[in-house]
Amino acid sequence: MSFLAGLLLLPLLTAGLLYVVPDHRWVGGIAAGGSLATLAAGLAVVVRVFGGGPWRAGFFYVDALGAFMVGCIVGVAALANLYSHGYFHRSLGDGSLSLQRFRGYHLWFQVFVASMLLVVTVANLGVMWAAMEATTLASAFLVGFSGSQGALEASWKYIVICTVGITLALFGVILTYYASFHLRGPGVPSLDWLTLRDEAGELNPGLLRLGFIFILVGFGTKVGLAPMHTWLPDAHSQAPSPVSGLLSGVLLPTALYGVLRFHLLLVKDLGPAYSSHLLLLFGLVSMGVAVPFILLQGELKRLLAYSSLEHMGVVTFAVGLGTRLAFYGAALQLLAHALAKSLLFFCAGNIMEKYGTQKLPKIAGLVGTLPWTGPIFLLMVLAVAGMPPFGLFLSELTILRAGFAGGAAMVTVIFLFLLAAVFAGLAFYAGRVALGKAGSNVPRGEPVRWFPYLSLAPLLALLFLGLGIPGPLTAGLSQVAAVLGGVTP
Amino acid sequence: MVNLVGSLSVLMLLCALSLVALRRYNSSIVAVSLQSLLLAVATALVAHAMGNREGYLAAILTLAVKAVAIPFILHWVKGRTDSGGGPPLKELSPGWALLVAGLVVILAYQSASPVTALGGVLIRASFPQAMSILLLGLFILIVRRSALLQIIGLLVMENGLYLSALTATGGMPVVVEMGMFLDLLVGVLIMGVFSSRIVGAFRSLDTDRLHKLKG
Amino acid sequence: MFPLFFSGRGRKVAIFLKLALTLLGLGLAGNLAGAALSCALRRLSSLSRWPSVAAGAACLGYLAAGLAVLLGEGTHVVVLPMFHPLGGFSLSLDPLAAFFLCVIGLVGVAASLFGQGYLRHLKGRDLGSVGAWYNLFLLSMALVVTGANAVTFLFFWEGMALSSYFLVVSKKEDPAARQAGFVYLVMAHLGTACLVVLFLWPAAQIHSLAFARMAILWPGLPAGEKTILFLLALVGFGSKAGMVPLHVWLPRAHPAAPSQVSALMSGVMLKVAIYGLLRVVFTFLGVGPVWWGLLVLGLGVVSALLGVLYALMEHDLKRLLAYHSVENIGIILMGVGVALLARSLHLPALLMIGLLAALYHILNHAVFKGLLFLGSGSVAQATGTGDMEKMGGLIHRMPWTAGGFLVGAAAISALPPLNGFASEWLTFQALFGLGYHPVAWWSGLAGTLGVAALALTGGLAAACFIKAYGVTFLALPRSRAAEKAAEVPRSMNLGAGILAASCFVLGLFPSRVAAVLRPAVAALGGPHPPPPGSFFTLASGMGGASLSPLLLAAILVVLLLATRFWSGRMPERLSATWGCGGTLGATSEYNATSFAKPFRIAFAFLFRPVREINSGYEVSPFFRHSLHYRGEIRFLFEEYLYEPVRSFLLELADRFRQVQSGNLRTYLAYLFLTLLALLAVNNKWL
Amino acid sequence: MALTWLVIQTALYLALAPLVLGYIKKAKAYLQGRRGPDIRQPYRDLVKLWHKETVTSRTASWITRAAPLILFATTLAAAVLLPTISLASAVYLRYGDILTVIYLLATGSFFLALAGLDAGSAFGGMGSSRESLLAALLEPGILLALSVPVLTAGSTSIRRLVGASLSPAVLLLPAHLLALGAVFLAAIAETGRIPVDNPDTHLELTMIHEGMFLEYTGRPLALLNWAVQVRQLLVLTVVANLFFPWGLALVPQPVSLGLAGAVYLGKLLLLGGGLALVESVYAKLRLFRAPGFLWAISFLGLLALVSRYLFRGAH
Repeated sequence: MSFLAGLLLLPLLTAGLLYVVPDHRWVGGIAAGGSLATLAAGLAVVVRVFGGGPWRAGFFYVDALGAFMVGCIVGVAALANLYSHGYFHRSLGDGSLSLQRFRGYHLWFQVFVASMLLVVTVANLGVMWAAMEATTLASAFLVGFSGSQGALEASWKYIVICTVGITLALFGVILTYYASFHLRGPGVPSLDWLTLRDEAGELNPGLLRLGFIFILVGFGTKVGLAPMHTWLPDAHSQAPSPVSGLLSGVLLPTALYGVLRFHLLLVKDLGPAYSSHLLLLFGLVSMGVAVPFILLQGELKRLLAYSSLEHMGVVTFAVGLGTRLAFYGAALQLLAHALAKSLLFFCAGNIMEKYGTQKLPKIAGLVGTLPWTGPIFLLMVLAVAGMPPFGLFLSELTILRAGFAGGAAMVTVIFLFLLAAVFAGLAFYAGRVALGKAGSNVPRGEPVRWFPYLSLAPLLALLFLGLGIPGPLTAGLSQVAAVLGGVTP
Repeated sequence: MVNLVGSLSVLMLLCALSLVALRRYNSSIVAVSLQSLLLAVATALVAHAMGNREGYLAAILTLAVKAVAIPFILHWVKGRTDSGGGPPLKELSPGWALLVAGLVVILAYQSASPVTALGGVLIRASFPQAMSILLLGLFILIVRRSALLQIIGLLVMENGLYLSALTATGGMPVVVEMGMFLDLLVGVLIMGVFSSRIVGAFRSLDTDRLHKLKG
Repeated sequence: MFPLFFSGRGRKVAIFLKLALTLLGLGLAGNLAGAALSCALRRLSSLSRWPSVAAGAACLGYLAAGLAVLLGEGTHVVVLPMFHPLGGFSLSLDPLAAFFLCVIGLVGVAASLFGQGYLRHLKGRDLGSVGAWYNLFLLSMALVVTGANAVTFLFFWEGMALSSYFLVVSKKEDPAARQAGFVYLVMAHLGTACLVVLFLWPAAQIHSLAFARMAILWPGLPAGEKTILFLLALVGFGSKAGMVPLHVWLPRAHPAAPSQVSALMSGVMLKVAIYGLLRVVFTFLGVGPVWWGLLVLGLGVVSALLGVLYALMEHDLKRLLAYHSVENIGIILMGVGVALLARSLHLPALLMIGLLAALYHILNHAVFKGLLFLGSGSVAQATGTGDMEKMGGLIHRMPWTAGGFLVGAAAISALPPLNGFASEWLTFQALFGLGYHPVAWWSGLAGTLGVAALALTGGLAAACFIKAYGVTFLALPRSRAAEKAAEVPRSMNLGAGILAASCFVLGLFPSRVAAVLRPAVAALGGPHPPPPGSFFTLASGMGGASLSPLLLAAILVVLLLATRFWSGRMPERLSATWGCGGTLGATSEYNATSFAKPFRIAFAFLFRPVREINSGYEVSPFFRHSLHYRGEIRFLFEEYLYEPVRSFLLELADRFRQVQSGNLRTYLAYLFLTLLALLAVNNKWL
Repeated sequence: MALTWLVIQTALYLALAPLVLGYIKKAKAYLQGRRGPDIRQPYRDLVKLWHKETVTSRTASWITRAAPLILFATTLAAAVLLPTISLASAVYLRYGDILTVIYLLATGSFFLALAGLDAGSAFGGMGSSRESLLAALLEPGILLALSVPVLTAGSTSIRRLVGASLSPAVLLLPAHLLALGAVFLAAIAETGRIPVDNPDTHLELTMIHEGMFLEYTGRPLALLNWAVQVRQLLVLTVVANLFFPWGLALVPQPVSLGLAGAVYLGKLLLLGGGLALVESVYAKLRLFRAPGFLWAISFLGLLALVSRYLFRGAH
């Protein structure tokens, strides 16, 4: 209990410290320290759970899936936090960003991380719902941080659409609760995950089915499943790049985590047919909706956002396939997505800093002007499009293998076709942006000098995921797949 | 008692329907606070019937947060943004809106059948209304262009939700309810802040002016 | 050649396999070292030769490993550790893989040698990244052909596309290169998508991704399924091989890369695709219906003819060579098609001849096309352009390059006694064989029509290389750059020299080559007895026809020497070329456009040429002060297939993009409607 | 023995080739009502050129100097693979292959066309370009026409081809006759005669083949002309001995050899007369009509093939 609570408290404490800190110049240091401490604590949780099985501690319950999410969240959060310093370096320097506001940024940042951690560690699905709503509220300020009209518009859409979605999801939670209530009578009904999971087989199917519709539409909004995805490109494109990375890399998967918990209940109660088919459908629709926007796109971060939409579609599809291999692929995809996409958004931050715009037609010759970011960007875009030697190639191949093995050949062929279409769009823009001739007003050099060192960690990790996944990690991912397969240890 | 809660829920549904048709800020705020008030009463009634002390707390919280605090915040935001005047925005006409709302209500009644089929009298009497209110709240959000009225739509949704939880299970676990209230309050506050920023940036509460981000 | 290897099995084979694997491992390590080196040496251009050296050493390893297996005849499987539910990377070095490893190695050695000198003078490219991707490119090709399961194969197949993509776009400020790279990458990826289905779909039934299991279990699949798999293989590998109509990327991408990479892409990478096709169709799918072979044969004919015809219209040296790759892939596919037909019709002798023809031509094309691309690289370096219309007279300034290119041009035109002739002769024999064996009138007609198509292709190819050689190397220089051109460094010519020598060796000793190819043919299901023929001669399977290039060469040499001796050396007087009384300059020469014009008119039904002449005059049309001429041809597939599809898809995408309208309430309506729809379905309304 | 035959055969070709040209010219003149040059005139021309000074273009490279030698050597090499009067020649017995013959001729043409471009003269380039077009378009026709005997014999080996055509049943097959027609037309085109090309013209804009010779003088020109004459004889020999191999000496005995020589000469007389007749009756085609003629040869060959497959009698 205490350790898990500590994991949550660390970012909150950091936020509190930031709030009371007398000298605003310490903000950066405190934030970075807090994030690194959270990273360490999070990794400790991951090691503990992967090594010793699910961890039940009072209010909290962390199984392999939860620990996996914790690992992703703390990892990407630490990277994003460190990158924030580089990202805001210039605006802090020239006074366009006050230290006061910088403090506000970090404060919300920590609250945001804490709320996401709460989502994936808490045992009670009702609280999980509340935490999910809290992630929206905390990140709304981060999305609108720049204060521009675009940012305002994006954050308003973000907050309204996601709040509506989450509100609908609550209805699903209530129905689930009612199902438990109906089973057990008043007094002992529960939203506790373990209790629900154990009694899942006996819950009323009609209720769960109706509830899942609301959960899927509700949390699905937050995942960015089409056609509820509409906030996603706006928010990702207008948020500061570190926040975009965080949103794309871990917030969407965190929301998906919410869907998956309920999906597991349904699978146990109703068999795989119902919710799995819905997930397959929404996965494919999300990928399909992303395609035209990736093929024709005018803005850098919107392009990346649609790619995230597509990735969420891939993962949803994989979960919908419902086999262990597919779950493994989904987990690998989530991990690689978190690394690659956050790195890409950081690159996008550098690019926007360099070119002063995110309009794709105005960006060219990255490889020449940004000697490190440019090549990394090109490679990473191709990586998220599914090129080896990076992890996403293997994860997508695994999912495809599972798709064909699961007998869903036609659906898998559609899936493959959509992947290829997305690939075409991403490859086109990657080439156009990275190659070509930059304007003479763009000097050569990296805006964030230590970015190469920061990017090395996710880059190498991705490479390892593609070339050969280390044994312990394979074991961990298999555990995640086992949880998704409904295996109770 | 059950009949009373049922009647209250019908009244709440009527509030929601009137909100579908109403466009004025003041009358809308009044309608939503009335709905919240009815909800608080219903909460207290259910708590009484179930002998549930926490239920009274929830009723008081509902009254304080939804019927008092939030309408107050909305008034405050409206005052700050001061865009009550001016020609009304072009929206779906009340007649059409009500027609669609009627269809939505029918769908909600039908969809609630898995729940009503299982539950007792209370559920049968009020759960369909709760679900209708939830969906109507969303419909209000779609029909209204003003940011302020959209917040009200969200409130209607919340009320529908709360009513459904109340009638189905006599309320959610305390920790969840606390979370819900907190989220709601913070949410409305944040939305209020954003509304005033929107007015500052776009000189209007009309959210249709937020259309720069496309494609 | 080495009877030792055929007699002593057992221990010797094992030793050779070990040797082969060691060499292969050394080769791979060399590539990795090269890649690492070039990353490390990004800034130090003076050291830029070392990645090429590492690559060359690696390729020697490939070549040696391949030869060792081909001579020792054995298969060995290595499993590399990779923890993944799909299974690890695993490699297998069977004779078929070994043959392709030889091809990679041979051309790779020459290209790397050439690259040492060439890279240093490359402008507008980042040498470090070129070196790194070059090494990774070689590495992936070697691992594709040795890959023993679908994961390994697909991984490195895509790796091959990725690394070559980076080489294609290495001239990063050139928009044409970028566009070429994009088209290439997308076509490659579409092909890979087909391959993914190809390998993964049946895996659902046979529960394995290992090639060895596929070879055992695929033949048992239902016929309909096998047909789909065959078509998938054809499209998937065909798109990489540059088979018409999937060839559109090829003439764009190959010229954009540095020349030694073009040599590898054209000479080797396309063959890796053919490797995949052979592997899947011959060893996995089992005997198929007759129309498979007819389809492949037909595609081969179309590829060969269209490839050479478009090459004739091309005036950029490297694009011309790229189109010739399409042509030669067509010739290879003809051999493959005959082999497929022969297998379906149960004609083992013909099967062997078809396979032998295809494999032999694969090797030969790799060698002479590599040589030609290296030559074009030397020319491009010396003149700074790839446009033939700006060249001329280079034979005087670059004698070695000109000599090498002439050997390549003669070989690709199938002139005896060079290697191109030997494999085309075999292909002719295969096609005649199909015509001869009385299975049905249509198979016979298909074979003889193939003969006619191959003959036409050969004639046109010769014409095209007369144009290419004549305009580039002969007559007067057509630009200042061509006037100032100078011979390239020795290491570059040495690289080309290796391939030129190979053209002779492979051409003069066809029976030896056939003997070395025997295990590879056997691996593809060809009959086991060695191909007929004695030391000197290569015999066809059909009748008594045989070919003895060595004897022919001897006769030719004797005749040449005799004629030379007999005609003696008369006093020779040098004079200006006759110019009807005037003096001739470079502008009055025949150039590539004028050379190709009769062909353009004769094949106007295909080219549908567009001609536009704008003349500016003031007083009378007889006194012009300016004349602007533009003549171009229209490309059938680009215009009627790719462009309409592309614009249709983009139009569709553009329409669809309006759903993201920017209006919040619309967005909420999507959400609402989704919810309502799901509810309605749940109510069983819908 | 083999070497002896090789030398005899070579000598025969070299000696006979100019005579055939002279004969055709004479026959043509006769048909056109002219007296025409003496039948020995080609020999005199060769001798004359042989003793003339060699003038070479300054622009030219070693290609120009090598081309006559290569053309001469490849043509002779191809020629010795074909039987003239006896089937006993060791070379064609074992390795003589019709594809080799065709590609050896192509090798010569290849270098000749390069030489045409070498001097930088527009006429040479024009000749090269047109000649390569016609040569390329002729290839499928030749091979389709030759396919009929090849498929009958089941081999591309010349010995087998001759052997298969010796069977009297073959001659009357429609396929064989159609193929013969195609091969005869191909021979007209291959020897550069009307209606495809005019061997007698030196008018710049109409010449094809002669354009490539324009820069040559003296001994190289003599070699080139001689090679072209040998090639003409070779083509006629293909028609004569592949399609009507009767009369060939099967065993090298003096009597049968003499008889074979007489038959061979008779066949050449007949074919040469045919060429002269065609040349007298028809007018030269415009260059861009020539492809149509060549396609027609391919079509005829195709027809021959189809009829072979449909009426397979001899198989």
